[in-house]
Amino acid sequence: MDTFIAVLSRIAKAVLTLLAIAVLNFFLLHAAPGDPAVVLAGEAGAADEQMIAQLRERFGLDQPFYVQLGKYVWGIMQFDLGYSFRQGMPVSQLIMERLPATLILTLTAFFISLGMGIWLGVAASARVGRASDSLLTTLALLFYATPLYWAALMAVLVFSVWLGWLPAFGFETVGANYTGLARVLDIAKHLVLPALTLGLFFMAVYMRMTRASMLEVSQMDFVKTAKAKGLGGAAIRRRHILRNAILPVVTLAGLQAGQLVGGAVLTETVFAWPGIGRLMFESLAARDYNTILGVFIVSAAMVILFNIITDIVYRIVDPRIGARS
Amino acid sequence: MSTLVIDHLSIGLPEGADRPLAVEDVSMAIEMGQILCVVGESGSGKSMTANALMGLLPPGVTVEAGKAVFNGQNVLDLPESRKQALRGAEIAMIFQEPMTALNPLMRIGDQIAEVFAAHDRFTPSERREKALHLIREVGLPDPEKIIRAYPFQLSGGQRQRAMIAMALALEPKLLIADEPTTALDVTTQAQILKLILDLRDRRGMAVMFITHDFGVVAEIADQVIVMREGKVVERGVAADVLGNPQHDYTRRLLDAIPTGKLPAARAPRDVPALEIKGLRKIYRTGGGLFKPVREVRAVDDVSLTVARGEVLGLVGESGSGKSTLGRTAVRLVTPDGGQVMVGGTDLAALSDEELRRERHKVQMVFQDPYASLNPRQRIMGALTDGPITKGVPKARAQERARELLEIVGLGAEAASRYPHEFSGGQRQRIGIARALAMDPELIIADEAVSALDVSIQAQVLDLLRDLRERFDLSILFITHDLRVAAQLCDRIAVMQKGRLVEIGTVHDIFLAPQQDYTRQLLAAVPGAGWSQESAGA
Amino acid sequence: MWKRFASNIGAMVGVVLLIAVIAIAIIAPMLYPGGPWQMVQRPFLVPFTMEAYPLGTDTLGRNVAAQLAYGAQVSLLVGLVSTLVALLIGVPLGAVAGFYGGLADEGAMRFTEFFQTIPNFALAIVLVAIFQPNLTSIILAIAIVSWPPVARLVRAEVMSVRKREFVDAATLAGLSKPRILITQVLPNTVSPIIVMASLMVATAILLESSLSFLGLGDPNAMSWGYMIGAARTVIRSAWWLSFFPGVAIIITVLALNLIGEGLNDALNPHLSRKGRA
Amino acid sequence: MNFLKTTTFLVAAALAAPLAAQQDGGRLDIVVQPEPPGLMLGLVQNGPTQMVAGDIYEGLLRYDTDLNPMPGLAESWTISDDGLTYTFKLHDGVKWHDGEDFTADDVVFSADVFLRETHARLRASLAYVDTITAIDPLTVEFKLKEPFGPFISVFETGTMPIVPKHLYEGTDYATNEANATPIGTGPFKFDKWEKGSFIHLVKNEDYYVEGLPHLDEVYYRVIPDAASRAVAFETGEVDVLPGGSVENWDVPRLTAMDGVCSTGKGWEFFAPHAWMWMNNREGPTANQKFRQAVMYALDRDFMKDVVWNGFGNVATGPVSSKTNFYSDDVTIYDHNPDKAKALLAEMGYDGEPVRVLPLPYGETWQRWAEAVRQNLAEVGINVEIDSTDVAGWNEKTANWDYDLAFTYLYQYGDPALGVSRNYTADRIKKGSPWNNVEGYENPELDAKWAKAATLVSADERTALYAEIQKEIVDDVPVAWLMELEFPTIYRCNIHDLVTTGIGVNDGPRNAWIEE
Repeated sequence: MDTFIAVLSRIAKAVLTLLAIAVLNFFLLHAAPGDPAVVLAGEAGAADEQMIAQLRERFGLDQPFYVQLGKYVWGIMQFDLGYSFRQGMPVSQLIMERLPATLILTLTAFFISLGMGIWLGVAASARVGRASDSLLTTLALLFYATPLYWAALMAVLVFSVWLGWLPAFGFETVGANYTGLARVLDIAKHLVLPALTLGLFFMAVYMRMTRASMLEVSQMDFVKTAKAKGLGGAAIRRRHILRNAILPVVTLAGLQAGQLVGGAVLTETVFAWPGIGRLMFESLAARDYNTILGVFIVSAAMVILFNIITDIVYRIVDPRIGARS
Repeated sequence: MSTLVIDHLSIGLPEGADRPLAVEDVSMAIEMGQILCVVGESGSGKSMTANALMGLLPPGVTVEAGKAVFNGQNVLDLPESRKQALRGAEIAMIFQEPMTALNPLMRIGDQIAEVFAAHDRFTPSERREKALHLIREVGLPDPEKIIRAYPFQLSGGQRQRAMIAMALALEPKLLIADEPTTALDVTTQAQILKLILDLRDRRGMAVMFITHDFGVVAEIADQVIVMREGKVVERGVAADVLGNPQHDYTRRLLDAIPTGKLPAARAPRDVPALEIKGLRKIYRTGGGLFKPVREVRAVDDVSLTVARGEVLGLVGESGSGKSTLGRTAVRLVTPDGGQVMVGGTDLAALSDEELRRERHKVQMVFQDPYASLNPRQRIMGALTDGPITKGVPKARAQERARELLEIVGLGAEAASRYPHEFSGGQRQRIGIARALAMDPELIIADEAVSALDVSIQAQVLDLLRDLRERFDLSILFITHDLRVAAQLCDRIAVMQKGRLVEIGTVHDIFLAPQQDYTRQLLAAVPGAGWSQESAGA
Repeated sequence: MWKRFASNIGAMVGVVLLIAVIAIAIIAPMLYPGGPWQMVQRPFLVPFTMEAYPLGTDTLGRNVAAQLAYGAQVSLLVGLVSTLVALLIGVPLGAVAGFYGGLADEGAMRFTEFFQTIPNFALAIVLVAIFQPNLTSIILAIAIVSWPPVARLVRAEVMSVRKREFVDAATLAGLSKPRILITQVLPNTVSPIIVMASLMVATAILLESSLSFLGLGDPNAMSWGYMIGAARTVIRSAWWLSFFPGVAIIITVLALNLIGEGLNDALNPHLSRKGRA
Repeated sequence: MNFLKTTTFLVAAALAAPLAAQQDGGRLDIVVQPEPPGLMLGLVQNGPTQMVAGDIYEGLLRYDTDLNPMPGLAESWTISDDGLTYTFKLHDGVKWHDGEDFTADDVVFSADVFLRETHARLRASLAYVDTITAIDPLTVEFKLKEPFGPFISVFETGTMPIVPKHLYEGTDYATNEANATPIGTGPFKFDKWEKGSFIHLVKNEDYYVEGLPHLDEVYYRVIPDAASRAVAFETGEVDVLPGGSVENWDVPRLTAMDGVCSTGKGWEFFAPHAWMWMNNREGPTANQKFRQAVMYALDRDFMKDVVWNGFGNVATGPVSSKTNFYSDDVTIYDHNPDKAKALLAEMGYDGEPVRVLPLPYGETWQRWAEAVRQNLAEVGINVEIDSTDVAGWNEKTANWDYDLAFTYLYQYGDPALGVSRNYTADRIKKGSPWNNVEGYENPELDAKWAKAATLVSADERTALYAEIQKEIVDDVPVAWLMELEFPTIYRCNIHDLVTTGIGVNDGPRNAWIEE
């Protein structure tokens, strides 16, 4: 019940936050130099006043700013993200076409980085002070310091160009028309490099956090209690330390998972991954306001969604939360 | 027959520690069915000895010499797997902090059952049965519910009982209890001590009981070992050591214990320094969009007076509202109702700005010597910030600060140093000097000696007694420890659940308590019988 | 504290590396008076073939070594200034929220949460694109997306320090609230802020390079990210053009992280990662 | 070359010769960059749309690499001697991809109704048109108000795409649902558009030219990163890199691979011509001497050799040497920093900073701007590069907010279509980056441009254009940089890919793959 109520109030807050984001970004984007009508006209290879006026009218740009804003916000409240004149389709449809690719990429990267990060963090903490621990922590620092796009370029160079093991880019083999399992495998093959390069940085983050958290928890009194019971080192780590140590890691990860959705621009660009990050970036150059705003709202909604999921998970895992407040 | 014999044990500390050996050449023996109390102040090496037996020494700390024979084998150089098999099954241990000693994410029942699992005993359903049985044995209510509860749902005393249940699970021959009651309220402490005594009688196991409190020793010990800086200074049968201490240190420790010897009552003057009338403070929690508000009446219609030159003791267990009352009296907490009259001004009614000008009238000495001084500020700053704000010229304030540091026994040169250069007792002295620097009409001392070792505690109490004479101080002395209150105070007020239960002179409270709760408190004081004996002697 | 820091090998390696980078940034104009844009040799000169241009030349025949040296200036500048700006936003906000609590806290935290809900990198991209890419807009954009964690950290620290008894003592001394906040509370939050700031500089350098990589760098300021962005299309034929600046970024970011971690260990010994008791 | 005479052009017999060797079938993967915003060619005419939709839609005519018209939807055509009446005989049996018959009504609807509303560039040419009528279902007649020299060049697919009347008449063109699934008459049908990934076209089995197309399907691949595009070609993912889809530095490496061919042909109709607009209205660039100094300061041979890797030619003036009416009888600006400095001293340049606005089309252009900055800095001009994206570039140039701005424009086969728009005073209009953005005003030349457009005789036009070029080059309204060349890179087993003046845009029509 408490959880349910907490989620409800979170959702209520979320709606307000989303509206605020819509309004803020609306202001931001409209402050930007560059008029979508001029851009579109420009791209047509020729433009005259008649054409630009037509376009402005069609985009609603001829109306006063507050009318545009009002209409937009009114639309948002009815789950209408507007129409992309550049792409010639409703923004929600546009985003829905692209969102699955982004979700596949980011969720894969997320789970890989979280799983590997925790696993390596636990391994490092179990060998604290030894050479293997130093090696792992140094590697993590290195991943942490490596620009993601640079790692991506290098990975393509090695694994696609030199070794030819993996496709360099794209979502699936174009025109192969695979179905069923074959298609899944095909997508998985394309997913390896982008998911790894995207996940590398976060893996380093989670590993370092897990390690630190494990070491901190291992000093707590209840660990001593567990030892005094006669439990073995592995059982203590698994049953007592790990469970307590990964809570903060999972929380942070949950907060970041949402951010990943909107933050995969670089990866999507380098690997030609047809997701919403790239859609946003490309729409930006075209001043396709509705699409950019739509991506912002959807990815902010993702952030909120993941926060709520994290919260629920946390409430399930940690019995103290629900009762405390 | 000795269950455990420790023979010339020495434990080395890592390089850079304040001394090379944590424990030096310690020998002791515990007989079956006996309770051996290891007594000492912090840093005496008493816990290290216990940890060494359990193989729980922190990294860097090693056994340098000696052996500990248990069951005919030296447990100190057993391979890790054998030690592991011993832990929990043959030797069990309970710890000081019941709040942190249980895994917060595991149900109590699972944590108990885990002991069986660790030693591969019984089937899961049997383990549950056994756990239920143990929970019943340590006197926890509603075992079926407790077994499914998480630690946070239990009180401190209940958690300690759960810990004991865990320790007893495999009927160990030796129970090591490391300050198991220190973090508990007196009444709870008394119950736990009784439980341990009962279990010892019923099961006939040996108990190594580590404590700093001679009151507790008096309550349960058969044998006593007194340790100081890693060495055993005195040993013997409990009654002998308590009644006829041989070693100087033991004697000093025993002397330092507030014995409950009642000082001569002073006639209170009827000029009030502080008058509290109908004070109320209610804490509200929850109250979100959909949540009901929960109210806790921390201070519930309390009225009392502290006369000029009087020390009034305010005694109660945790959660009784005594600290809230103190903080309300200085208006660190704004009351929901009532008056706090100091020198004719109602502090409770002042606006923030007016209050700031009146602040100097009431000052406070805090509990935690480590948190009550700003680590990034020199002592001089701490002592002069207030007076200067109050309008005292800077030079005058600094002169006074140096003077006060001399008075509290630190020396004027302490002014230019930082807090971390001082020990806990010294910091409490600084805290007292800081309060005095404001020339207050009233000082509120909130558990001002509770965090200190007994011998230090005695010194600080002496200082307070001394200052009180010298400056004719009015003090509201808040403490959970009746014995401490008895030493310093003229009158004592007892609080329970936000209400004032009883107020009276020290003699009246100790010798003729009117209320049940007061009587309970008095009865629960460890070593009460013994100390009254000695008081009579 | 300094002793503890100095005994940390990693941290000392970080300090040495960072000093080297700073030194290079400072002496760049003396080493290469012609600036980073001067076309000095034939394009695509392979590294280690001409002594005068040990790291080769780029697509226009510009000296890669000179570009790296000047790039250090820009990358460090962006990292430092944007961190400073982020601190200027985050510290007061977090401090006020944590110290005063109540409505101020509620408001400040809603505001912070709001900024944390917008995907960071996307927001940075939009901001830079909107204000047009130049050093000012890049620094501002980085600061705007990186202050919320500062505010949260400062708030948490202030809330914990606020509960300590010496703050009560200061209140009883009659000090005003703002004065208590500034002279008593904030000085005790400095250590974690310093640690975080050193890591933020590293993150800011990475962020700047990512923006540059997407073509949102300042074309008048030679930065490492700008070099990689410019070179990525020729990565196959001229690996050194993206390799050297990439290594430069890794080294600098690594150094800052090592220092940050060393500071953390030194300033917050109870969280020491060595696992001492 | 003189197509103003009555001409009938039939399918050349010569085309039949290699037919024997041609193989049917196969799939072609072509890079398209950036992803087109839409495929309805009547609504959107930017480069990528022209390339993809050029296979779906068709114009009445096609043009060979010498810019001679060839049959498209029109089987033959006649032009009256006075140059006022153009009559087109349409192919028989042409069907729209949805099965409807294609008729002269579609042509009239497209040119007279649809494109007049939606196609700004064509609208300028249609201003010369009096009436467009369907004489019978297979005959269309255009009547002009006055002769318009380049009129025969406006029937190319991208300039005058023929759109289906039965789908668009009476609808709101911009939001018509058919836009998402374009229906044309071309050799390939639209199948699927996976946004952000690829566009799939399949062979039009009912195509009206016997034996065409040879290919079964064409994939236009969207790969946003230039380096990835190169990798895609290397790893065999794609078969064709149209001009400009990889950076020039990559071209030598890619063409050196086994079995890879390249051609500079296929851009003749567009003849992309690059220059920097110099703001003639204000600042140092308003001074003719300053503009001349800029020309002398620029080392354009270096730019060609290094920035463009040797592709293209240094431009001598406003008209590309690849189009007709080019004249080389003009002042030549060589790289002469001393002369530039002298000119600057003469005008009394005070070091006022000058902003350069690069074209945000990738690294080549960025490097080019950097090279220009360095050249100008060497003669003492203070230069700062303004950074911006495509939208900002459009905005700034359209609103004249720049000092020097890179651009390149297509010439569309005739100075009257693609050149004069950038120099005549009547084309000074805010809001568009495709006109006289520099603000050059020269009434005398304006009159000559106008006259040259309406002359019927080609010789007379040539002479007049030569005169214009000579004069305008001395005025330096803009800093002409280069005639760009975008090599198309493809695998050598692909044949007949580039056979027309618009290259890959209608290349798949004739292309075939040798197994």
